[in-house]
Amino acid sequence: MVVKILFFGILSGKTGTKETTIEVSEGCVPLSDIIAELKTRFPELPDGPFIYAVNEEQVQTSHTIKDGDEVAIMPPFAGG
Amino acid sequence: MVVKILFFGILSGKTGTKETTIEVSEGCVPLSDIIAELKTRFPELPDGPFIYAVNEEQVQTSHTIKDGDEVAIMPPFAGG
Amino acid sequence: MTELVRIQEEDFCLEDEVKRLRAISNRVGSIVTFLGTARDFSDDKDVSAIEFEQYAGMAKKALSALREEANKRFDIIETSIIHRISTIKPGEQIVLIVVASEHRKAGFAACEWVIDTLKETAPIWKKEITPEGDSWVVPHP
Amino acid sequence: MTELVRIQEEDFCLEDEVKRLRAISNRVGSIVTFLGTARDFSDDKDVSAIEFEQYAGMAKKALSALREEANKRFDIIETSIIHRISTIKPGEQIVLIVVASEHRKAGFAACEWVIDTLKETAPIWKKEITPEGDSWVVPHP
Repeated sequence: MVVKILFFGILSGKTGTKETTIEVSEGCVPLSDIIAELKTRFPELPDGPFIYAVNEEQVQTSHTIKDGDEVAIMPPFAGG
Repeated sequence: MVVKILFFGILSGKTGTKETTIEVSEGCVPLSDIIAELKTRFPELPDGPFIYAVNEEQVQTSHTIKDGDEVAIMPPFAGG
Repeated sequence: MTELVRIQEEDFCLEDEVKRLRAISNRVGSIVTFLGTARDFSDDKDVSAIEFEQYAGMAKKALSALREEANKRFDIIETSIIHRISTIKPGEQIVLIVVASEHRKAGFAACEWVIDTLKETAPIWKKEITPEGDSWVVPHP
Repeated sequence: MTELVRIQEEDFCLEDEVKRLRAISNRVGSIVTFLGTARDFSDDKDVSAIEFEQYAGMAKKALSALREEANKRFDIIETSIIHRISTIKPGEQIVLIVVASEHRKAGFAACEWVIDTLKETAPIWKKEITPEGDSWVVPHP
């Protein structure tokens, strides 16, 4: 399956990209597996803390990711 | 001595006047004496609670009143 | 320059008052305002207008003291206070407090303190004009 | 009709936003506003501008949820929330919360809750542009 990844704030600066895609052979994996894969692909990614969203809804790392999902990796919010 | 008296809010309605003067024979009396005199002159004056000011400064009933003072008898404030 | 503390018959403009405080310093990061407006209904009565009375000299002094005390007591930059004294119809503006500060927490605390304390310390009274007659407002404890 | 929750590049007008909420009901007796503006100085650094980034779809949803939750959680009439996303210079407006209520206590509580919770739940980030370079702002705990 293919998953779209979005990086925000300082994270897109560290990884050098705002958006990428990841392919995994399984049809369903926990978000934690996707994060592990991203840390391999982007060693510059800091250790967190991160906030995660799937299809614009905030989730925990145990959330199951499916084909076509949009996964956002976000640093702590700093609006206002 | 002569003292100027101001009534505010509901009190001027009750006494029928916004302003009056009181003459007392002594040169200096506590505000409580002035209030007693006002209650005699204006039996319609309710029992309070009142707030008192002399020359635009809030005072207690023990405050000494002198010739020419402006004494305000005020119901609880209700601004804003 | 327009004064930061005013008691006036005429209406005021929120935008102008806020701009004036913002212009004081580029350190301003927070503006908290409280605007009190006249409601058409109070304590189960329809209200067609509110009439305000003040003890003029003392009321102005009370509001000025309030501004100074707020600026001293809270970590804020400046406070402005405007209270209208006239016959005010439902929906119209009565009172405005504007507090400029670096950070919002002190701004909220100061703004709420100013309006709470104004009601306790400013010699101002209001009479509600209703279809059943006029009545002076007794403050809630 | 202009939306009560907006994320936009262009500036906004405090007076217009307040008027809109006041017009909702003659029961409005209190309008509390919080206006956040850009300071020229932050954590010992001069700041020449602030750049905002959002996760567009999610940020809009977060602010809409915040308005609904405020209207439910507090005894208020209506809330509006506007956040700018663009390059903002010192002294310029960033964010505005307006809360209309019958009584002021609920209005102050709701307005402060909305801006506090916005900072925790809205996917928005800011980068400070300083003479020494740019740096993403790490929120204070």
